[in-house]
Amino acid sequence: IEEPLIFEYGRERETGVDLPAGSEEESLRLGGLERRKPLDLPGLSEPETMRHYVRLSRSNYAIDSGIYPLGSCTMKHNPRLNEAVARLPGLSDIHPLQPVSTVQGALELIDTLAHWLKVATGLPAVAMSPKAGAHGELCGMMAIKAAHQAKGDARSIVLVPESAHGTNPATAALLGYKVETVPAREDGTVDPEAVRSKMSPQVAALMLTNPNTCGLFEPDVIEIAKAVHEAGAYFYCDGANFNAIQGRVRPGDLGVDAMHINLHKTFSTPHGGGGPGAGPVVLSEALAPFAPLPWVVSNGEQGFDLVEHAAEGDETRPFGRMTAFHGQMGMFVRALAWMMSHGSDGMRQAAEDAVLSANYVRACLSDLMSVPFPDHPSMHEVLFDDGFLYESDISTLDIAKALIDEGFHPMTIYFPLVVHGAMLIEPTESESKASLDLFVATLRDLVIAAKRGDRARFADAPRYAPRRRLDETTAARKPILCWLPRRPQADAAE
Amino acid sequence: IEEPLIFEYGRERETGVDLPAGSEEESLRLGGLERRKPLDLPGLSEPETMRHYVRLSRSNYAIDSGIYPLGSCTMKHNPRLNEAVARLPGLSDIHPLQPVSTVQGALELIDTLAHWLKVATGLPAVAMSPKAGAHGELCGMMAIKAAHQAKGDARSIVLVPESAHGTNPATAALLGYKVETVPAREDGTVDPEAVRSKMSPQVAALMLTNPNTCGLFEPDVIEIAKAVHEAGAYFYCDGANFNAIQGRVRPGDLGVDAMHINLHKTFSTPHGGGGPGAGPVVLSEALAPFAPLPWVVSNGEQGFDLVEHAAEGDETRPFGRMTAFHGQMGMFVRALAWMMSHGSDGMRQAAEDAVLSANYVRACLSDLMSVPFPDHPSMHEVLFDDGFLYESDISTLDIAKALIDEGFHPMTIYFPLVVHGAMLIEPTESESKASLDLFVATLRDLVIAAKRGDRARFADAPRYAPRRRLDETTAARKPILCWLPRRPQADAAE
Amino acid sequence: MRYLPLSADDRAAMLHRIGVGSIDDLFADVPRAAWLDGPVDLPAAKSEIEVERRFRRFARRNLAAGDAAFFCGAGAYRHHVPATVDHLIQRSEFLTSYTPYQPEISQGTLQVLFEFQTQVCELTGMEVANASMYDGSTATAEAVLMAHRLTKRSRAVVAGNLHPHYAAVVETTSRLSSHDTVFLTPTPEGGEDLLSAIDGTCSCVVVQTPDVFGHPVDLKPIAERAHEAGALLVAVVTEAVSLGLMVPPGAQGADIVVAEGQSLGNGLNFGGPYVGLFATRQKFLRQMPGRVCGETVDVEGKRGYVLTLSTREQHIRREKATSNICTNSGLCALAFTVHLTLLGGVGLERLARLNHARATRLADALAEVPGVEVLNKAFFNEFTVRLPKPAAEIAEALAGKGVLGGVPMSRLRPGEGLDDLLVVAATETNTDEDIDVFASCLKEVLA
Amino acid sequence: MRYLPLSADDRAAMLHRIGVGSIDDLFADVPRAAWLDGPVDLPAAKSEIEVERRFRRFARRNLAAGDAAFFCGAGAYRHHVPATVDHLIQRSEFLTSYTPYQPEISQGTLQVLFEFQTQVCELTGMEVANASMYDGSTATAEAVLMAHRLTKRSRAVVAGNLHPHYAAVVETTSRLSSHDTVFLTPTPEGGEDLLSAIDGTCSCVVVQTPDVFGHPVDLKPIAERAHEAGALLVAVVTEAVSLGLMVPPGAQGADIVVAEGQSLGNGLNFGGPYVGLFATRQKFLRQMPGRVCGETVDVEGKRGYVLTLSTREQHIRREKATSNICTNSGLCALAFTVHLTLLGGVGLERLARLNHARATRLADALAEVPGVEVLNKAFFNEFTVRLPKPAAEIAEALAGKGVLGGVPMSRLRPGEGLDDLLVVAATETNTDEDIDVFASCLKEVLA
Repeated sequence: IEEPLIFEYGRERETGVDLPAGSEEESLRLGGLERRKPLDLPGLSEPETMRHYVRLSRSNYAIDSGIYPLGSCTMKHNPRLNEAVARLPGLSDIHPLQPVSTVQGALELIDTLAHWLKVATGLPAVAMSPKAGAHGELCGMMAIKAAHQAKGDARSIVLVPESAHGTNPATAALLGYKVETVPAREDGTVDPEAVRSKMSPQVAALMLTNPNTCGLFEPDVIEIAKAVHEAGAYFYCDGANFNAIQGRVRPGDLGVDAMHINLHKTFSTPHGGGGPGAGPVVLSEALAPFAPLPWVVSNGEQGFDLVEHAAEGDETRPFGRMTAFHGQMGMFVRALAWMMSHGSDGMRQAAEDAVLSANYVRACLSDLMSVPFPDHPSMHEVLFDDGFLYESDISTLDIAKALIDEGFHPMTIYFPLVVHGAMLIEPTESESKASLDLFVATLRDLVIAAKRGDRARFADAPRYAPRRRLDETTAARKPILCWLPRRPQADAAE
Repeated sequence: IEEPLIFEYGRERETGVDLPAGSEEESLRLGGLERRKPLDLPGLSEPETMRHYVRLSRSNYAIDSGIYPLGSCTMKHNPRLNEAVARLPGLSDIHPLQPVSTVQGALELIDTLAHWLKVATGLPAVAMSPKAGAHGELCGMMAIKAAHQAKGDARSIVLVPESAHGTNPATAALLGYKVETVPAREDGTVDPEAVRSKMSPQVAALMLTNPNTCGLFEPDVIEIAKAVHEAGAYFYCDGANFNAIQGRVRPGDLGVDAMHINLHKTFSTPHGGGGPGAGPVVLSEALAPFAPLPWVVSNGEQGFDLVEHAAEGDETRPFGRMTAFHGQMGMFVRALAWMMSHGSDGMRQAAEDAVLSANYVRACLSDLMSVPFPDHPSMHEVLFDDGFLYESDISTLDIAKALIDEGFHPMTIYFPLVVHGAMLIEPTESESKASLDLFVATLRDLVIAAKRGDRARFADAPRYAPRRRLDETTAARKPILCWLPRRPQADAAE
Repeated sequence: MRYLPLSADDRAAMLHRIGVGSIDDLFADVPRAAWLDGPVDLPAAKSEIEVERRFRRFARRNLAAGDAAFFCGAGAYRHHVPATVDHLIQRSEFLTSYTPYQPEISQGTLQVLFEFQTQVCELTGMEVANASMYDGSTATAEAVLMAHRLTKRSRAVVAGNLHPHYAAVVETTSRLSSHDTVFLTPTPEGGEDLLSAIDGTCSCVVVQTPDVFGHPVDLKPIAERAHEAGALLVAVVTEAVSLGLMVPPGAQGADIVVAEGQSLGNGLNFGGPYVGLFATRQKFLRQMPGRVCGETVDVEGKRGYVLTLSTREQHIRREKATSNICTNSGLCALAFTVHLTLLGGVGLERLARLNHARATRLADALAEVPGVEVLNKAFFNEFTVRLPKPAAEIAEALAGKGVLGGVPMSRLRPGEGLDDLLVVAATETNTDEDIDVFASCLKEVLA
Repeated sequence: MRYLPLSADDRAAMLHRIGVGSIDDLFADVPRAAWLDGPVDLPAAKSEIEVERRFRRFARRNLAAGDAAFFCGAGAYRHHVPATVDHLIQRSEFLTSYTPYQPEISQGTLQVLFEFQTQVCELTGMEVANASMYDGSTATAEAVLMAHRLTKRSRAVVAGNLHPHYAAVVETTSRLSSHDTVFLTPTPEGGEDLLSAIDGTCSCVVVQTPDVFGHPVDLKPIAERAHEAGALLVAVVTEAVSLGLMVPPGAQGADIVVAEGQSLGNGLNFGGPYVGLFATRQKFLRQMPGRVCGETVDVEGKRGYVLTLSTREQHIRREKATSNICTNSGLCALAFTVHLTLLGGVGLERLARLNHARATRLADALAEVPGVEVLNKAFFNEFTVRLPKPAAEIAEALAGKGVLGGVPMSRLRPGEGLDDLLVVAATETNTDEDIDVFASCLKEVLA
């Protein structure tokens, strides 16, 4: 049974919500701006709504139903304790602009999380309000720009290694920077000499992902930081892969000036089909004064205060405001619950298990698949390229779609761009050995079939998914982004 | 991917629960009765546990995923509001033996629900503690036995129509009664003359299901009640089908002396894969004094009290106690929330919609399928027999299994026993017309295929379910009720 | 009405299809005399906002255990239930499914029941278990009836230290089924003499361990005596967590073990719904009441599960059924099984140790309060104290100070001279602070 | 550790398979100088019981809106969210899935996004919408950048009555991207003059309706003037429920409509996560930032959905992307869509009417308090009152009486002479009693 769109239930004039019988007045005081055309949106009864979305959900893959080894996305277990505490009315049912005296617990929580983030990263300050990783990058780069401006230093270039997340150059460009690419070495890492050679008084910052998107820890990161600092630039680190190193090394000890932390990745706030995330940014001494508004201050016995406006004569010189209100409180609660549950020992263990699992997957597959950068151990994710498929006419995409038929979510494919036909596998620390073994065995079986040239198994895959391969080209060429009544296509599809 | 048993995960010595580091003492004060052999039960980590049960759940059919037209089971929408209020700490986190002064809200809630049940049924008393329908029957019949005993009247026979639920004779037998069957009339209903002819001073009670298990309202129920009362017996009504008539007729007005109410059916506390239920019993003036302990009394301004013991000299003569504590509080909350949400108008509308839907299904199918009792309108469920299949070699069971392949839960089959190859369809008021139409169309299609002799479509059904037809005979003959390590069968199945 | 999908138009179209003029025509069989012309005399439909508000008002008039220093037990225990459990039991596929009558599309529920049965067997040390009962008290009554059937006798001996509510349920069933039952007198100090009550006319002897006063009971001699007399031993456990640390009844010769499973996975809920455990020997299987789930294979040879042994049940045997029980406590059993799957044997043992340690600390703290005497030499997580004043008054006074300090025995057995006894329990949810608050408030109240 | 499935044995076996001696070998690339030899200086792992207890302590130090008479708005509104919504967003399949990169096994999320986009279009009166933004304020900043791209100008005019936080976000982005922005002065009494600020150098004019003081704004003349000048009208809505009763910006000539969607399906959550709505005209589609979901077919011709137009996005275009935005607000968008699916057009209109009626009653009640002046002639569910004392002090005093009585304008715009203004909102969650309590407490506090 195919589930229609809500607009196709044919009940536009109904509603599934009862409201208190109102003292609704006849006379409106809307200044004459009342709606003339009634809203053409269907209202489904509660049983219909429940069934519609339950049915839709069942065509989704999820961590709770199987391994989700999407490299760079860190799909780990989402503890339900965190969902439970995030729903405590004292944490969920409070308004961002209530008197500060009535939200002392909320401010304490933010202050506590800030402390954990600072200690875990070894950096002295943190901007809590960014709403996601890319927003955090923007925040960090804004702080860098503000810091240069404060020195009257109008630098115009940002260096980005070619293995960077696409958000890095996009962020730099948004702030008017010219992006220059730093090529990678043969072994997949960044050469400090290459950085040094690109350095000039025009360079505002280097944006480096570490561990990088090939899953490698940059061995020369301290050298690189030095090169950056010597040129008067700042070192921005993309912290998306912090899960690999938490508790093993502090970015502050590596010379990082700013790093965003994807709370939804490292600290497991649920991904929710694509958000919400949260991207606090830790900052070095040099950048701390420029952190955006608002922030929480502890006044010891007198409790906590919230600074929402820059005051004259302060030492701080906030560069502005990233968003209305104080950040992703709902995600703060979950992230802090995850951190407290693990503790410093568990956080370190989680990183170690994530790295161990990735290297285990690599060890189990490297005889069959090609590892483009064999000289370094992998961190929390292992990168393969499609070298092992050259003699077949099977592609990375085919492998991914065939994995779907075997009941698995595929790895990240065609990212990073630095290798051909990339397959990036991140098992995370949440998988049992049995789960890894099953995944590995399945993938081995597929790779052998591919090498054998068993095209039939791949060409039509996926066969057993809710949908087979979808026509993405037409979708982009003639975009249909919104349901329209009596549109011929819609009728045909019913 | 097949989901193993938890015992097959191979991690007996682990646990998925962390406990506070304890002041656990070395010296035990257990009187020397400590366990010698460690428990051989696996402990799964939280991610594994989550995935195991999420995966298992996905092989279940549920109301939330589709129509569940099990006749006599009343599978209706379970509002999530009810789940939410049942989880309020003030209602869920209270102990049954806390001081009464600290549970005034709980007692008020029970008292309020009792009031709603009494008004809705038109009977003056209600015993709240029975834990399920069958337990309610037992309670009602105990009250009847106690009432006879109080009169020194040792009656030994209970009359049960042949269309009764199996629990009715089982309950009577449990109390030492001899069960005599009252045959049904040709039209599926009970003949008051047949009742009258069975009546004697030995008859303690008649147990009648109304609406009966054929989905018919007993038109002569008042006459039957009269016959029962004239012989000094009591009229027990099985209220499992109260959903059909709530708000349209009160059992008290029909002469009923005792009736259990399945809160999980009529008032939609979730069925949970087979329980928990709740089966309060409403009682007539004659039986009220014999109601079991405990009960709630309202002292007006002074609040509520809980009577847990019979006091000397009271007018009440409780026959005893049905269970520890006060009944299924968790279900009371949900049932009352359902009732208050519907209100008296909505309860009546729900009954009407349930009856309307059943008759609509009947009207849409009666040209193809055989209605054994065509003379009466159906109530909330419609009964077909397998007459329409006589010329095929397809059975009721085959139809049911073929429905599974079409994505539907089958109707109740081979019940009631009074007709051959029964199919009992209860759509409930929760289904939209579109949902009914789809179900009807599918069933029509199957029936036509069956009549055409399309055996292939039925013989192997279900083909698309998580399992195909299961060997129930062997299961019963050589029962395996418990997983045993290294049992040959288990190894074979892995 | 938000729960009713049919619109007025739908209703009209459906009536038309049926061929009747109005909904009243479908109720034609209802005697006109009993016909209600309008809704019954109850309030009209309410919005979700209003209903929620009303229930918050009910809730506010109760003192939630989590808002107090909490020490009540006596058959219902407050344990921490991992959040995972509640998430899973709220899965639509578990919450809104029914009895697995169609096993092909109910394997989720069925496999859970099979895991549940296996866990219950291992916990109790028995060979077979059913798929759950309503609760511990009704399971006890069913066990007695089963013993009657097995021994073809109809006289049960019930320990005086059995939970009084359980005894009352047995008594009620027994009396109204015209069976005979001997109820012994309670022995608050423990060491109840059961042996002398057992003779060749008994079908069974019913013993709780730890008993209602908290004393662990050595079942072995009782089992031996019972078996000599041709009777069965029915062992009752009201605190399932105790099985993590204490020798299981099955290892002591019990023939039937019944237990209240609430402590695992299930909240207090003011007394229900709970989940009864019921386990016995393989040889008694066919007389065991309740649903059972069994392993089998499908036509392709794949392992699968079904409800089985239905020939014992009321829908097949009607008046000859082993019991009239129809539903089980499915969702509570699921909660039990998920919680125990998380714990495992190791975790349950740790949990039990922690409970015992907390109770030990509590006992020591209360023993230091002037005038308080701890009756138990041995206990699991619950024990009885003798107070210099009526325990019910003290419990009330403590409640006024935010301490729910246990269950007065007079609440369970009034008028039997046990008014000065208070049964107190401690679990892993109690902090040191809780215990200190309790002890100091008790001191104040007794002063 | 309960979240980590690997046992010590597993770890040893895996290291062996990898062929390294210890886990340290896998961290060999980390410079030895930065190597931490043990855990960082934070507390050790805690049990679930302890963590829950800690968060309950955080929670207890806040005054939850549900425990107060609550009237705060100014960009975040307290509405009743049906329980169905929270149940559905907690479905594992929605909660624990990621961005639908593999559409074949993500149709659930994708179809929801398609429904979301359609709902947003209908609500705002626009032709295309994206699959959500972080929140209303960041969506506003993105809208300004989009207008710059479309008009190839870089000067925005921002209404003085735009929510000050929104203005600050626009200002920050604008300043650090070296764009020019004109911020007008607030007009608390409404009737702000925007027309005279618009000229041929503007890329857009940014106007909120109802504005931060609660005044509904007639966008039509502004749109006309903007279009004459070759500029775009960016309309901002902070209270999505208002769209149920008020003429949609799309019908008044807006080119881009951004809104905060929190009011539907989402709680207050102390400010986040929320869900930004972003809609525009079909012709501007290729410059719209953020993810979009589009309809297509699979190889069998079955309708399906995919993320599309990725050529605008950073993972394809890197530094030439329309925006650096990567994630959306998926789960909040789901909540929005489920709530709106339940409401439907009819329900949203009724809800909006009820909000307006509640606010009307509140305005009338407050107007009767001596010294209080209601500034608004027109409003939706929020309006501004002028008090005889600083509003911040009054809000604090009211909080002491259990009334969260609105947002002092000085909290948003300190030091601008607006200290006597209080912005108050009412919704369907406010009872008559709430309103009476507020009015009488305000009277007391001002007395």
